[in-house]
This record gives sequence, structure tokens and C-alpha cells, in this order.
Amino acid sequence: MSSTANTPMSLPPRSDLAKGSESGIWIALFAITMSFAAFTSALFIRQASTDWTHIAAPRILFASTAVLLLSSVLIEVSRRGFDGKPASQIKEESEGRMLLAATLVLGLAFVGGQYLAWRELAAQGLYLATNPNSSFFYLLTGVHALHVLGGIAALAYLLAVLAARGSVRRNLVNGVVVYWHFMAALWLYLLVVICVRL
Amino acid sequence: MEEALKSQDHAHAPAEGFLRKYVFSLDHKVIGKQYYALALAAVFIGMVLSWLMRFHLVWPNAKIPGLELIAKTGAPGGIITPEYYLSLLTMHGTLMVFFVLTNAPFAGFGNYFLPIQIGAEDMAFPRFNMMSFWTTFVAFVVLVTAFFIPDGPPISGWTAYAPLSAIGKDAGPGLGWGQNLWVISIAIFCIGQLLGSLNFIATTLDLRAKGMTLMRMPISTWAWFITSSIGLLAFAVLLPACLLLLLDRMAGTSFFIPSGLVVSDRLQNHAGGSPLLWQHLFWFFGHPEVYIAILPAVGIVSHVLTNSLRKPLLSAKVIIYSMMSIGFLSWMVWGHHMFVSGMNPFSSLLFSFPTLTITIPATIITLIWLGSLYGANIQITTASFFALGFISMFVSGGVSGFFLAQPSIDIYLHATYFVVGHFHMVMGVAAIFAIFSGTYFWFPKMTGRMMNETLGMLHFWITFVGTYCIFMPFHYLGLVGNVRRYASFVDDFMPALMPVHKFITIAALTTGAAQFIFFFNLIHSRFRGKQATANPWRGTSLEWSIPSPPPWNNFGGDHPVVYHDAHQYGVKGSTGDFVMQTSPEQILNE
Amino acid sequence: MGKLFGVILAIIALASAYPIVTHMYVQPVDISTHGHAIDEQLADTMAEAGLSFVLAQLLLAFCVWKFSNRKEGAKVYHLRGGARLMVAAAFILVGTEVLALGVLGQKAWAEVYFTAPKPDALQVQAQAGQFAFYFRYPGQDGKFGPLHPDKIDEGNQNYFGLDPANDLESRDDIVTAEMAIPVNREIHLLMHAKDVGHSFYVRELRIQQDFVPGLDLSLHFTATQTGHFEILCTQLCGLGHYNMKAYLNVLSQEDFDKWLKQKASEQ
Amino acid sequence: MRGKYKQVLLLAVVVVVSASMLTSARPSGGSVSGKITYEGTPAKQKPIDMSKEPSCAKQYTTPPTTETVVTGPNNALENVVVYISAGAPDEAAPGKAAVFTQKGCRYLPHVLAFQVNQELNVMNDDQTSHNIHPLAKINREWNKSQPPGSPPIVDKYDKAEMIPVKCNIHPWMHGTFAVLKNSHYAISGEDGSFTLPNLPPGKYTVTAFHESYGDQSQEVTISGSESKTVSFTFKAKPY
Repeated sequence: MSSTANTPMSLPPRSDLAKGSESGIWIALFAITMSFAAFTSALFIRQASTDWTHIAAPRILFASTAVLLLSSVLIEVSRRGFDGKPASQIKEESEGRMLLAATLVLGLAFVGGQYLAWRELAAQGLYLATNPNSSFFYLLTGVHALHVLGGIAALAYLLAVLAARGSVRRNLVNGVVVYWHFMAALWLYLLVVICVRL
Repeated sequence: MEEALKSQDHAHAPAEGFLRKYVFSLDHKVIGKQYYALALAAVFIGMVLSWLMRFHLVWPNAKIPGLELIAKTGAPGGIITPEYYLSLLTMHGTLMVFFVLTNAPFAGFGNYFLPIQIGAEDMAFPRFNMMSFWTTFVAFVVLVTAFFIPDGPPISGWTAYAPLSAIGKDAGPGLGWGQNLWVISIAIFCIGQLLGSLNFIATTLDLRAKGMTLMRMPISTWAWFITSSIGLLAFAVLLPACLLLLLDRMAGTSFFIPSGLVVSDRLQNHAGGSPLLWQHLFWFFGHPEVYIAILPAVGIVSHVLTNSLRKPLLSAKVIIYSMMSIGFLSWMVWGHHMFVSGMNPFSSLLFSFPTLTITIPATIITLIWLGSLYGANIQITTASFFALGFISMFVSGGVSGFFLAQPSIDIYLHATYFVVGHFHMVMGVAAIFAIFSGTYFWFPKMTGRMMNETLGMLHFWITFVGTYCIFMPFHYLGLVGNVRRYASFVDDFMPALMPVHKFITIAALTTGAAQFIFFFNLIHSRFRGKQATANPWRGTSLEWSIPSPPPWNNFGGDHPVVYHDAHQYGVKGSTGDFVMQTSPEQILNE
Repeated sequence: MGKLFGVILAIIALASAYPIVTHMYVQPVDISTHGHAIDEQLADTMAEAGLSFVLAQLLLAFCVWKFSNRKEGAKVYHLRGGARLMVAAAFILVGTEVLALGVLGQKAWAEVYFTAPKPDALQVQAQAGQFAFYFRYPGQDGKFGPLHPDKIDEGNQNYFGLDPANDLESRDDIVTAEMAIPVNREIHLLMHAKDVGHSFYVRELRIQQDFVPGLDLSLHFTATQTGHFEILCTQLCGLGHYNMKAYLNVLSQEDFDKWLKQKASEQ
Repeated sequence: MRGKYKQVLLLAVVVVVSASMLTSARPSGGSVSGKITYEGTPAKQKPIDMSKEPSCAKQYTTPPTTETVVTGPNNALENVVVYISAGAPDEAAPGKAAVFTQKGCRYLPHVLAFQVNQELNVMNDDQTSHNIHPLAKINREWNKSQPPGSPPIVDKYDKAEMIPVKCNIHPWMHGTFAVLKNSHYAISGEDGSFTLPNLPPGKYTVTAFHESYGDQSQEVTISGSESKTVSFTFKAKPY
């Protein structure tokens, strides 16, 4: 029987409750990764069947990809802008705020781009149930767009809190930034999956 | 100033008003109780369904008075139709696996005790926590609604194998809106569990009290932590699978439905889907789900045993590492559900090995329990008896796993009652024994009153013996080749086995009836039970350092400081043979 | 109370083992060439698992008997060797068992799945549909006509969707509701699902294989005894699942030829 | 005085009522009759192997055959529903229920004709569960099982339709519900003959429906109480 140390380990005190939002996002990313792994492995299995007709990805996707990547850069610049300040609270007057707003707008533009892509496919007579590839196209882009909309809602919430209270918790911003980058990376992966037939 | 800080850093203020206090509460303790109550409702329905099934199997043409009022087409004149039997089977499995075995040991007890055991005032995200319960509640309501629609509940089993589950009402009664409700319910349930798991992980990582290192956490906390990590990933797979199934059913896609199927004389308008894809996705979730049910049980039993033995287990660390390896291996074994399902025969062998290997950590845990009993001073309580009963069930259900893990034996035993006996023992009954153990153990903490031990013992003995009478003969039936999921036994070799089935049915009705003792005890003790002290079992972990029941903010605004791990029993402390985690006294080496 | 627990648990353990030891419930006679390997494997596993079961339960019973509610202040002590002993025991005992059963025990599996059917094996097609099996023999020409799902007409016994008007190969195909096979001849079973998943289970043949819609699997086996056996569906397929069965008649080659001729005349 | 009036009145009522009953019982108007035949070779009707359901199989010494095309001597075609598809007004349903019986794992009768909103009773005379699944397209589709000993399934249809009926548990069991708008219908017998009596004068479309061969129609004009003959010939193919 070993004895246990008598001195309490130095852990962060309870007041760091707020740290939760950032770790919460990280944990959620694991779940999202898993979900998309499930979706795309279903796609890979489905691609092996004989009736797979590969459809060409609408051009607009590349434009919206550029928009999303740009937004990712902007939000990163915004985060670094906050980095220099030691405070755990981010103040309203920070210059990063405008960049957050710009990210939000670009995010909306990305979702709009996806909508145009769906319109383009529908114009070719390709709907959700038309063939396996179109099913997966709508499914993957749709579920991803939903997640991006979630990020947009979070950005809107950040901006609203900044405007109302004048400050917002630092780790909340960090969480949203991590989530946003992840959405961009996830999109690049999905784009490859959609365009390339394995 | 100090006081102001304290109340400020709590995630929420004390609840006011009935709705905030008892319904839409943010308090993890209330939410834990809500989960537990939901599981009780589900287990009650599930148990009644199993009675109806057992009754129908041995008296197939007997009228069950009044049943026709609930199921007009399912049981015309009170006689259960084949499809209604399958509806009962599907709903029994779904309710038990999702709403009982996941809800009670994991979400219920976990919600109540995980924050307390690590010295937190609440979960990391109390609002998510409340949402996760109410989402689960909605899922439950949606599922149960299936009983009351004209078409009746689905008949495709809790595994909902495609294409049976994907085609729609052509495939049979209950596969129209009944199956839709099932898929929707499970998808909603996944969302609830994802929110819950996220909360458990974040709470364990971020909110531990000062001095509460990971290795000082009680085994139960560890079990919930590991389980939530499994749940986070497993439900993240089931959710997309449900979405794909729903699209196949409602939007005409063909993820799981191949071409050229003729169902009810109608050629189905689908092409190119893969039925095996559903099985892979489902079991990729489904096998880890087994451990979502059983790991919290292992944790609860270890926690109760450590206390009842009045000495630490041989090694808590080894149990924790074993649970981790079970959690890890659980991702590599899903294919053992599919040995004869048309998967590549080579992969069957590949899946067989991790399946056999997973018995090693399970055996280690069992041997540690058994070895720890040696030289102990076992306190006889209903809680400890249920924990010991759990070990017995875990062993019984575990050894039958050896048969099913081998593809060649599975050729013969697959889809027989042997499988039914196996999973009911190891995952159903064992987990339920742990729930009982946890209930008798923690009831004083949760309500401030003791449960009646005499009734508890009576409940234990009937349940323990009854359970063996029900589930052990299932294995014998399986060895003869009795196929499961049959609404009645029309096969030529079955008359010889009917006496066994009758025995099982009578045992099931008796054992089921004994559960009313438990229900009564629960309600009676809640209002009339003896007042409980803060630490009636002389326990070491943090939940015993606060009043019973705990105040709204658990530690009354204090931040507990932890000096020891939770296993300081059989030592000389100032209060007896144990030293509490919060006690700063020095423990000398033996 | 602790003593009672020990006694009852011991009784339960021994009573559970009793029907096994006395072979009260065993699998039916094996009529296949590969089945003995499965039976041996099952018997070996039963011996090992059964022994572990009884030992573990008795150990639990003993410990609870001996160590419960001891006197106030009784000194608790630990098993020598502690956790290390347990871990070692688990690795050695279960590890060997895993290796033994896992490695040596794949014979039967290999025999069923990793060998190709002999070229002279008799081909029989089995179709599973809600809720009956139907079988097809290729007839004189030795060829199965193609399947057209849109032509399926159960009222007229066209269960497979044959089109004899256009497919010459289909005209002599023999469709039956019972499966008959010659004894001691390898059967190459071609499996086709008409609607949802089903399974082909003959207890005496030690064969179980799912029918997967859209995936035509095949299986081969040899029956060594004549007789009348049941083919059961073991994959939940809908409301009539319990009643989805057919008979397997293992006949002498002579009787089989006669039977096939008789069935051909009924087409 | 008043009593006498009463008696006369009563007598008058009795006379009128019985007269009207007599007239309704007497065949009024004309009738259409005829014979249904086929030309060509009909598909061979095969014996049904019921071995999967021993309780049914043992009811037969020689296995029954399929009933998709049932023929009689002289190319007579049985089980054809002949009905007035146009020209006759829709009628209220009769009070008597149409009965569809499952016996020996077969449907009795194989073709059951009844009217819109007429009560339909499905009985199970067997010792096994049956499943009745009328594959309705216009009407509400249902799919129910009937264990032995359970009460009859009672239902009705509110639109006219030819509905194929199948038993999911016993795939060989197939039959037809002919749900019709009026009471002018008949099902051809063993000799292929049928009669549609009691047709008031008017112009009618007579339709003959066969479950394998579809339907054919002819126009008929009835004046007075004449009897007209209409015959239908269906083309049969061996496959």
C-alpha cells in the first residue's frame, strides 16, 4: 500500500470555470470529426457500387472555397490582434472586432455560394435522390453548411455580447476561432472527397 | 468580498420557482434524478413488454384481456399478432439499451455524482446539461408515440437492419411511420448523449477541485469519464447513420437499398445501396454502446465494493487502465456481430482476435475484484450484495462471450437464444444489478433518507435467483439451435423445448413482480425512510463529505481541497478505519 | 447472510453446469463434412469456459462466505502477489485460451469459407423472400436463366422473376419450395435475396449464412446422411420471420434424380 | 264509425306495402348474360407446395393448384368479374357483409366482389396465423395479421377498385377484391357464364375483369325487359 502525498497538487482554482467553452469546442470537434468520418466512409463504400456516376463539382465551389479560406485568415489575424493583451476579457474597442464581423460576412457568403451550387445542380436535373453521387453531394455540403451556420451564429453572439457588454470572455473567442478553422479544414477535405473519385 | 466571488463563480444562481427548480433545472443533481426517473419509466415499460413477449411465446393463442384497447390491430381480441410481437421486441430492445442502460448508470448517476466526486459545484455547461436531458426526454416521447399510431411500432428490431428498416410500409406493418418515429427518436437521443458526453469530459478535465489529480478520482468517476469519451465518438457515428436511413426512407435516396428488390409484390425504386453499410455503421456504434452500458456499471460496482470491503481494491489503477483498454478495443470489434452477414470471411478472423483479446482486461478486472475479496471485511448491505451479484453476472455473461467471439462457433450459435442469454446477462442484467447497487448505495445521499434494508434484501434474493432462472436456460436453448426473434415456435424440434420456455416465462413473471418491491421501497423510503447522516456508509469520496441531500451548490460555496485518493480504507484514521479524501491527516505506510 | 450468499451462489453455479455436463441440451446430429470441426471447437470452448465459470463463481461464493461481516475491528489483509498476480494470471490463463481458441480454432471457418467449391459441385440457387425460401435447379441445360425482378409473380409461382418467353435457359429451370440434395455430393448454394435480409440456417448442417439484398453470396457444403431437415431463417425479416422455413431432403442420388424428374414435370 | 275507417286504412296500407314488395321481388327490366372464354394457351397452373405450413398441407391429398387462370371446358374462363362500369347509378351498400375466408392456406373465394362501403369480413379458419395485405392503390392500404382464434377483420372500402390481395406469411396465397359501385355484377362460373339481371332500360358499359388478363368493355343498350347476350374473349399466353 503506497501512501498518498499529503500536499494538494496545485490545480487551477475553481474560478477557471469559464475555461470550459474552449475545451468544450475541442471536445465537440472530436465528435464532428467522427461524424464526417462516418459520412465519408459511407461515401467510399457507396462509390464502389456499379451505378456510381461521378458528377462534376460545380465551379462555384472553388470560389466559395477561396472565400472560406480568406475568412479563416481574417479570424486568425483578429485572434492574434487580441493576443498581445494579457486580459482574459476582450474589450469592445479592439480592432479585431471589425475582422470578426468581416469573417461573419464571408461565412455568409460561403453558405450563399453553397446555395448557388445546389441551384446549379438542380438546374442540371440533379436532385438529392437522383443518383448516389448527388445524394452525397447534397448531404455533405448540406451538413457542412449547417455547421458553418452554427459558427456564424457563434460569431454573431460574440459581436452582440461585445456590443452589449463592451467585453467578452477571451476563451470564448478562442473557441470560436478554433471552430472556424476546423470548418475551413473540414471543407478542404470534403472538397477533395467530392471532386476526386477514389 | 470572498463570499461575493464564491457566488459569482458558480455557473448559475440557486433556482427559484417550481419550473426552474424541478423541471428546467440547471442543477446537475436534479438533472441526474430526472435521467434516473426517465430510466425508471423506460425500464417499467420495457419490463411489461418483455412479460407480454414471454407470455405470448408459451401461450401464443391466449387472450390478454385489455391489450386490444392499446393495440387494436396489433392484438385483435387480445391475441398478439406476429408483427406485434416484433413491435414489442423492437421497443423492448430500444427502450432498454438506449433509455435504461445508457440513461441510468451513465447519464443518471454520472450527472449526479461526477461533479460532486471531483469537487465541482456543477457541470461545465449547465445549460447544455439541461438541454441534453430534455432532448433525451423528447426522444423518449417520440419513441413511445409509436405505440399510439394506427400503424403500430416498428418491427425491425433495435438493430433496425436495412433494407427492412429502409424500405417503408411495403415491408410490413409498423415500418411506415412507426419506423420513422424510431429513427427520429434515436437521432434526437444521439444529440442528447453528445451534449451529455461533451459535458462530462469538459467537467472532468476542467473542474476538478484543488488536489484532485486524475488518479485520485474514484473509479466511478473514471468509468463515467471513459464512457463519455466512448459515447462522444459512438453517438457521433450513429447520428449520421440515422440521418442516412431517414433520407432513404423519406427523400428517396439509396444509401442502404440495392436495386431490384420486390417487396409486397412491388418493385422498389431504389438502386445501388449497400445493406452491409448500415450494419457496419450501426455496429461501429453498437459495440461501443455495450461498453457505454457496462463501464459505468463496472465503475459503480468498484466504488461500492471498495467501500463495502473496508479495504482498497488490489489496484484501482489496474482497473482504470483495464477500463481504458476495453474502451480502446471496443472500436475494433464491431465486426463480430457480422460474422455470418456476408462480410469478407477474412475480416471475420480479423475481428475475432480483438474480440477475444478484450476478455483479457475484463478478466483482469474480475480477478482484481475476486482477489480483493480475499481478506476483506465485507459489509453485508443490499448495495454490496447487488455489487457481488454483478460480479457473478459479469462472469456468467462474460464466459459465453468466448463462444460467440469465434466465427466458427458463431456459425452455429449466431441468432440463437444463446446470444440472447449472453447479452442479457453481461449487458442487461449485470448493468441493472449495478444500477440497483448504486441506488441502494447512493439513495441516502440523493434523498437524505435510508432505503429499507429488509425489503432490499428480499428484492435482491428474488432478483438474483430469478435472473439465473431466466437467463441461464437461454444458453441451453441456444445450444439446441432455438432461433431468436421468432414470434412463435413452429419448428418441428420446438415442442421438446417448450417446457424450458415455460420455466423461463414463469421465472420472468416472478422476477418481474419482485421489482415492485423495489418500486415500493423507492417511493416508501423517499418519504418515510430513516433520516440519513452525511456519511452513512463511512465512505471516503467527496460525496460523503457534504450533507445528505447536498445543498444546491454541493459544497456550500466552499472549494474542497483533496489530500488523498478515494481508496483509503482499512487504515487507521481519526474517524475509524478510513480517511476521507478531504481529510488533511497523514497516512502512514503500512 | 454472507454464508447464505455463498451457498446459494454455489448451488446456482453447479445447477447451471449440470445440464451441460449431462448433455441434456446439445446440438442435433451433425450431417455435414465440416461440422465435426465446429462441434469440437464448441466442446473445447465449453470445457474451458465452463471450467472458468464454475471456478470463478465458486471462488466468489467462497470469499463472500468467508470474509463477510467479520468481527468489529477484524484486521483486513491483502492477497499476496496483489494486482500483479491477477494481471499475470489473466494474461496467462486468458491469453493462452485466446491464442488456443483463436489460432487453432479457425479450421472449421476455413473449411467453409476459404476453400472453393469443387467444379463438379451441384449448383442450387436459394432465394429468400418474405416469408419463404424457394429453390431453383438449372434443369437439362445446366444453366440458370437470368432473373428479372419486374417479372416476379407469386400468384403464378414465378417466385424468381423468370422470363421463359424470352430466356431459353429459363424454360427448363426447376423451381421448388423444398430443397432436395443428393447425399455425399458437394452442393454449391447460390444465395439470392428477393426483398430484405434473410438467413439460411440448417442446424444439422452447421451452416448459417445471411442473404444480403444486392449481394449474391455463395456457400458450399456436403451432407453425409439422408433425412428430412428444417431450413430456418435467422435474420429478422419482418412479420412472418418465425414461420419462414423450408425443408431440406437429403436423398440418395437415385431418389434425388427421381425427385428432380418429378419436379421438372410439374413446372 | 271511426274504427271502420281505421280498419280500411290499415288494409290499404297492407295492400300497398305487399304490392310494392311483390314488384320489387319480380325481375324488372332486362338482363345481360353471356360467356367468358379465352383463346390461345393459358399459363400452366402449377401444384402449390405447402410443406412450409404442415397444418395446411395435410388438408390436401393432392396439392391444390394455383388460381391465376382458372379454366373450364370449351375454353371457358372462370373467376372473371363482370360488372356495369358506366350507365348505372351508384348504389348504397347492402347490409349483408361480404365474407372472405382463409382455409387450407387458400382464399375462399379466390375473387370476392362487393360494393363500395359494404362491410367486408375476413375470417381465419386455419390453425396458423395469416396475414392479409390488400395492395390497394386508390383506397387506404392496410396490412394486418390474423392469428387463429382472433375475431374477424372488419373493414370497408369507400372507392371502387380492383385490389390484389396477398398473404405475406404464405406467398402462394393471392386473391382479388373487386370493389364495385353498384349491385350489377357477377363472377363467371366454371362454364364461363354470367348473368347480370334486373337492369332497367338504358345504355350501359359492361366490363369484364380478369386478374391476369386485365379488363375489356362493351356497350349494351337495354330497352324494356329484353335479355341481351354479351361475350368476352381474352387472349391467353403460355408464359
